[in-house]
Amino acid sequence: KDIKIAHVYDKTGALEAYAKQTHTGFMMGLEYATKGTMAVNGNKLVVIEKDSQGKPDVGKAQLASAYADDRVDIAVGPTSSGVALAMLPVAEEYKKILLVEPAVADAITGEKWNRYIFRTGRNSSQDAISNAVALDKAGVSIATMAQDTAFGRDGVKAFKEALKNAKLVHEEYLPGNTTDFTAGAQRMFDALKGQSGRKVIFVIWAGPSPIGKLADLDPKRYGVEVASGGNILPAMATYKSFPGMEGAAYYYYGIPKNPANDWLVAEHQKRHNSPPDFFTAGGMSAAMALVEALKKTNGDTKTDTLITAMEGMSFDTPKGKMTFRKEDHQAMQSMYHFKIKVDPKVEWGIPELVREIKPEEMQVPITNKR
Amino acid sequence: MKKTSLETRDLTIRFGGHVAVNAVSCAFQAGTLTAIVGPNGAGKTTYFNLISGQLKPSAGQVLLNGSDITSMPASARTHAGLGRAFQLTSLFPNLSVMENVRLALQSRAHLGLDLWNVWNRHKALIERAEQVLEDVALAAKRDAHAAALPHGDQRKLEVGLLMALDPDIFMFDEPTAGMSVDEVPVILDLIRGLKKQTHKTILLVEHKMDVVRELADRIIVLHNGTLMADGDPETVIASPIVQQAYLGTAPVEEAAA
Amino acid sequence: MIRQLLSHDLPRNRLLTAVLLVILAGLAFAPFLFPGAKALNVAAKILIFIVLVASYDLLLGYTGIVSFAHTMFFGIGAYGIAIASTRMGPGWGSLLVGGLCAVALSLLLSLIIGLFSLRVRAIFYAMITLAVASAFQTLASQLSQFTGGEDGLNFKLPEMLSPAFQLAEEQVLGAWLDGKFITYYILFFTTVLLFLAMLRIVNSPFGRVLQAIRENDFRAEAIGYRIVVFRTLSNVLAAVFATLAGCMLAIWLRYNGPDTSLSFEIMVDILLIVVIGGMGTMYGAICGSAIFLLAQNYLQDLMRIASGTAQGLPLLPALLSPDRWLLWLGILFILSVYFFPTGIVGKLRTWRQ
Amino acid sequence: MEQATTLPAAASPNPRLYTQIDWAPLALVPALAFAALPLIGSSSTWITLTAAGLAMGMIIFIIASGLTLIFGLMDVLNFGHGVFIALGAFMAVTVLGTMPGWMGSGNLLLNLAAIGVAMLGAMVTAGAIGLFFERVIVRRVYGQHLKQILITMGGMVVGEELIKVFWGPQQIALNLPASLRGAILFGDSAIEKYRLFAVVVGLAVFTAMMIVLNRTKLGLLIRAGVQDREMVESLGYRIRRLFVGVFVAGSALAGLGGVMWGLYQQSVIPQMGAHVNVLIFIVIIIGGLGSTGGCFLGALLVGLLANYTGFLAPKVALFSNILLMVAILLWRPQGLYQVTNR
Amino acid sequence: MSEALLKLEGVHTHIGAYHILHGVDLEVPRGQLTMLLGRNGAGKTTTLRTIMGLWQASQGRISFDGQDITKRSTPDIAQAGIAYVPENMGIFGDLTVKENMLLAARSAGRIEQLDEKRLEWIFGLFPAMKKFWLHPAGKLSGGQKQMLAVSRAIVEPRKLLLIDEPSKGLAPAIIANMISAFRELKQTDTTILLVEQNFNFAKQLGDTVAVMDDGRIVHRGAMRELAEDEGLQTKLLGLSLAAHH
Ligand SMILES: Nc1ncnc2c1ncn2[C@@H]1O[C@H](COP(=O)(O)OP(=O)(O)OP(=O)(O)O)[C@@H](O)[C@H]1O
Ligand SMILES: Nc1ncnc2c1ncn2[C@@H]1O[C@H](COP(=O)(O)OP(=O)(O)OP(=O)(O)O)[C@@H](O)[C@H]1O
Ligand SMILES: [Mg+2]
Ligand SMILES: [Mg+2]
Repeated sequence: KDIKIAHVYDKTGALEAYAKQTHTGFMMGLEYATKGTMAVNGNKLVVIEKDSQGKPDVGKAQLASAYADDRVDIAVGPTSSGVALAMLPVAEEYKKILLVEPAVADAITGEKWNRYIFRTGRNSSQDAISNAVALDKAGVSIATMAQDTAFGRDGVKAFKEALKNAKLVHEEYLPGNTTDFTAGAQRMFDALKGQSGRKVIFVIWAGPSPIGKLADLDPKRYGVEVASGGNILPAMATYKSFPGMEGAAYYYYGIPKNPANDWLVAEHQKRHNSPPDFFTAGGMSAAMALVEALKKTNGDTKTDTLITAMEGMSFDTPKGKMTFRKEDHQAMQSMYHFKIKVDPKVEWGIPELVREIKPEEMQVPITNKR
Repeated sequence: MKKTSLETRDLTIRFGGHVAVNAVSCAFQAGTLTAIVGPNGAGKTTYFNLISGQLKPSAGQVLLNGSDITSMPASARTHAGLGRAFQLTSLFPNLSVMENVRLALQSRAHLGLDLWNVWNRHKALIERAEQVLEDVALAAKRDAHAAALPHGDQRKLEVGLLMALDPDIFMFDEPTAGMSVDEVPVILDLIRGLKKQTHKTILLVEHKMDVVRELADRIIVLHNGTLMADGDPETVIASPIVQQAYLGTAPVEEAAA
Repeated sequence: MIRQLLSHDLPRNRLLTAVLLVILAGLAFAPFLFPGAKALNVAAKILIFIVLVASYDLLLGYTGIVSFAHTMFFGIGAYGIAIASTRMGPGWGSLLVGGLCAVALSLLLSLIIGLFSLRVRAIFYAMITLAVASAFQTLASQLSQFTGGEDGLNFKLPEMLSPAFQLAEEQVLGAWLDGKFITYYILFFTTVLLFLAMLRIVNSPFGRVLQAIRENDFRAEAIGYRIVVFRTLSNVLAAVFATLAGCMLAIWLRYNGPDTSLSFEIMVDILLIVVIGGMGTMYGAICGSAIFLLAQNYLQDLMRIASGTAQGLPLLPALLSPDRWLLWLGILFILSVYFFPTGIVGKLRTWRQ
Repeated sequence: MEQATTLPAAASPNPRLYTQIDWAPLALVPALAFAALPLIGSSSTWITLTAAGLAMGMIIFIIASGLTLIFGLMDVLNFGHGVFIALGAFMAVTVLGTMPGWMGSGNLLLNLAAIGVAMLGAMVTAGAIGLFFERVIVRRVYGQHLKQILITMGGMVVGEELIKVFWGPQQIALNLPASLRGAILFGDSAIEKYRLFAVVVGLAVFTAMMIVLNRTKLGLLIRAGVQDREMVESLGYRIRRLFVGVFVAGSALAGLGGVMWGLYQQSVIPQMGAHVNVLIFIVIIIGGLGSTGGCFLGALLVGLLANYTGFLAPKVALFSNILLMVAILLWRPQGLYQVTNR
Repeated sequence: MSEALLKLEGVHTHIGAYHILHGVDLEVPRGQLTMLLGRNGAGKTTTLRTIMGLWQASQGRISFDGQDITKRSTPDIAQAGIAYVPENMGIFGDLTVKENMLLAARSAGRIEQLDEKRLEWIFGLFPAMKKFWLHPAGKLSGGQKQMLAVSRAIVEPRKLLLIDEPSKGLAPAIIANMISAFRELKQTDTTILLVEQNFNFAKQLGDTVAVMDDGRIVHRGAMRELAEDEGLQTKLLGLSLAAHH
């Protein structure tokens, strides 16, 4: 019997580029985890692609259609958090597993969670906390700059809670579509310039990174540094203006050392003539989690069996070992504290590993209700 | 003495520095056809626009049957009994000739805000519209789009809309301009018919002096926005001001007709 | 009887009548004819868009007002249901309260916008509504305590309308009589009712005045119609019907968010459908919605086949890739504005009388 | 008969009435700036914000100028304008990508030359596509606003998808050349170098447009052609060619705007055109639909206000454009400068 | 009779599905003023538009000054030396009177280049043009617009003027001016084809006359003949107005 998997993702629309990476990674992950057979326990894996167009209502309909019309056993996706949140109740209605990758909103494994939801992607808190760990030293004054959305506000909240030693002096929230950062930057400079010690602006921003524009406003005249998490490779081009900048990243192809990542980097370079990116690694992780689970059930796709198998399950990924936390089905994973190095030959600023932040070091709160 | 139905008091409008209508005070009586003549740009059309509400005066008042209507919008003045045909033909181009007239009748019947019935339930309107089309000799073209009519027929439809409104006060602005010689009588007959109904007031702007001479009970002359002369046709036409400023120093074609 | 129902505005063409009957039958028996979540979803979307587009036709096709704020009212309807159901919990009362509040808000807003800007030139009005609509969308995503922000709201409906509810244990004629089934038929009958009401409005004396205003507003005022009143009323009516369409959308999706009901893309879709269907015909809304939504939902599948066959040729596979479905929809749209300026309905009506 | 005795040009009864300069809108920009000063308090902050806002206004003017041109002269509302902006930006990526040497060097002249080449490339490409757009899409809908809106919207969808076909759907970085990065300091206030560059380009575009429109017969002819195209042809002018010319010029300006906007954003995405559409529409509404001077002032006001409110009340900044538009329209329902009664 | 400057042979014109002109044969002799008469809807305007290339003739041949212009574009035809005053006047309402005139003077790049003498002559004919020189033309009165339309056609010398009902809406004094203007123009070797409803006007000016009905020319001849023959007038034009006097 074939095992049907739906990949519902934002194939077209604003997040098209991210979504493509996820799908490439997902397919490569299945290939790697099944050693090229595309079968588990003799059951062939069939992947059905569904385009959610980046629209929550479409995602919802596509997922329902996947469960009802195509009779898939498991669904994976989507890219945008909004789409993911709309899809959660569908999984519950059809009593089938939805493996969320790479949507990041905390609520997916938090207040909007239901028992059919698993997530291999990192959540906003993991992002923020790892960055806090990277920056958290005594005598550091920090101003945060984030989008004025649930994503931005959640991120800052988690970041703030994770800070133990550093001092948070200002929170700046800007509209998501801000193009001119002069006013916001001016306010942060005003807040920071009187402080003594190290002064940092920490940026949490989805989409095109604004840190290049901050650099143009010359924060150095006040001795202010800029810090930000990792991003996709084209976005990290602007990081070249900040040699030595520190932060924490979810993934950069040069950092993790394990067989899965080595294979991914080599194969991706061979097939697509470019290194794998953020979302490629995420897609591969999801695939490896799935195959691992199916292996555990010997190809049994009954939902309850799968849930039992997956809760607390550990699995390999290009980022090393991850574990689905029993309580909220969030995959606990390492993050990477990096420092930017500039190499004129490379188009982007290279995040060099300072230290791997292990899952145990991050107190990621459990916010769902079981 | 005939009853005054329409009156303007010191009616004035300025466009920038240009005074197009300058303190015109004039009363019009029911049962009278008053012709308004004057050179091009004298302010005749503008005067009409002030009376029917397309323009708001800079100063002065318009009174209808003694009450001040200066601040009323054009649509309300129509319902109060002022009807107007335009110098530059203004129709509903992509509606049929029939529908053009029917809309005017429907307005008169105050049915515009009826959302519930189907339009053709009001049979009387349709019958009346057919009658109006007969009157303006357009019955044969009732289904054509107004835009496809030749110029002369459009002029007739313009008058047809006014007839459909059946107001107390008729304002014609060069109704026969551009109409072929054999069609003109249709319109003139209509106006003659109106004159027979003694409670109607008729205002007529016309450059064709033969027409004016035949129809008018009274002529007023506008020149540079000012009321220059007012009186019975013979006197006014003979006055030097009209002879010189309006008809030109060499009166031309009049004898022929 | 049928004449009366259709307000004496019949399709006036055999082929058009046939097309309409096919669509009607398809929609009426969709749960039996096309079982499956996707097909039923498409059918429901068609119903919602018929109401939405017809209400826009009232404004654009009949009154000649170009407005880009129509999705704003659509969104108000959807948010009304969504917010009420979230705050008050699932129940018929929430639907009623949400719907009524939404209609009231739409009435007020459309009245204000109408009075404020219907006095300005048409093209000005179009652009102002565009700006207002985008500001409203920003507002909706900013008021996240109420609207759920960018993420929107997921909510539950009364028990009877939820997918888990079963009317009968067994399948009937191949369809499960579940909550979705009931919801679908509620939408279907609402659509029929609202459509007939709008058809009546455009064929009433009032509707005729709207057309006169579209043709020549100056003259309409001169023969005694206060155009501000008529335009505002037309605006208000269109807004209310759009709001109801929004309620239908929220009930069907059990979700609402800014992109789902307020985005400019939906506005573009509405415009496309009105034009493809035929402006100022009402029936255009039916034909247009059916064709457009079918294309929107199945074009990608078609292109998947096409790009498979074009494999190996230069550039063509990239152009035919299913991800580029919007490209082809756009081209289809431009072509239809050119070659069917009067839309499907207009074309059919003049084709063979 | 009265005989004309004076020269025609002096014959008008009151020529000043129709040629007077309307100063009120011009005063609005300084008025806004000085009204903000006490609210902001610190004068160095105020200078930074004002300079940044004015420069931002210049960039907005550049991206909107083509739209005003096409609307003001031809009465065509081009919803596809954004696509030309995006196209210009993507061309800049491609062109600058071939000149890493010139871009990377710290030499200002080499950097400017590289940007100049990119601008030229973007303008030529956008102009050429504009030619095609006019021929295939816009030509048949002159004078029909609704159809223009619909068709150019279709054009926008298609254009955006085509950009994805050629350049891919993803965001591409577009870095500033070395010598335009960073800021120049005046005491405690900082002004980005790139913004100074934008001011220069913006003023150049504005001056060029004003000269062509007010000192030649071209503007007249096209405005006449919009009102009654048959009549202009009957006077012996090939109006069609002129229309094409204006459309191409407008598209080329959009291309130029795209380069400026892309470099400012430091990255390009296919949707960037659609993103700025509402902004530029607001600007040209404020300006008075088709008035070049109005558009210029409108852009400056939008730029300034966005920066001031962004500093004083960021939440309000989200709505600053629309509030400005409503305020202006309440004051002057036809926009700052009315382009006669069209 | 002098040779024809403009010649139409068997011209048919369709507008959409409607067949409007059914084979028009017309000759406009050089240096003369030809009147084109006919009742509403006879096809006079359509004839002029077809000559200008604004409608395409579906059959037949139009030649001007020895050249075939049947298939030429409107600007081409205009540049060959024809000026046109359309029925709806074709005023550019957004432009000032001055700008309207400037556009008509194709040889002039700037206003100073307008022929001053000619301009003064026009101001003499139509004083309103001088008075409203810098006003937007859209605000002129109906008659003033008509004057502007005619002024535009005569601001520069042309070989042929096509004028559609210039007298409508004009005050008698102005009509008189116009008559003398056309007479003067004839002296300068300008050929004129005039469509007119006002028979009195036509009578005073025309050298030759053509009468149209239902898309065909039904009568051609000297103006004097028609002016003297009331029976013919009634037959061709339905001149029943006379009956009311
Ligand atoms: N755009 C059009 N569509 C359809 N029919 C038209 C159109 N324009 C003119 N016609 C028809 O062509 C015929 C001739 O019209 P034309 O305007 O040439 O007449 P005319 O002799 O100039 O009349 P008038 O003296 O009223 O101006 C008329 O029957 C008219 O209905
Ligand atoms: N809206 C306006 N703005 C500026 N000037 C105007 C406006 N309307 C009319 N005028 C001017 O007012 C004067 C009177 O115009 P009006 O149309 O009333 O003349 P008229 O007597 O009807 O002339 P005609 O016989 O030529 O129709 C004209 O000189 C005209 O230029
Ligand atoms: Mg007049
Ligand atoms: Mg005619």
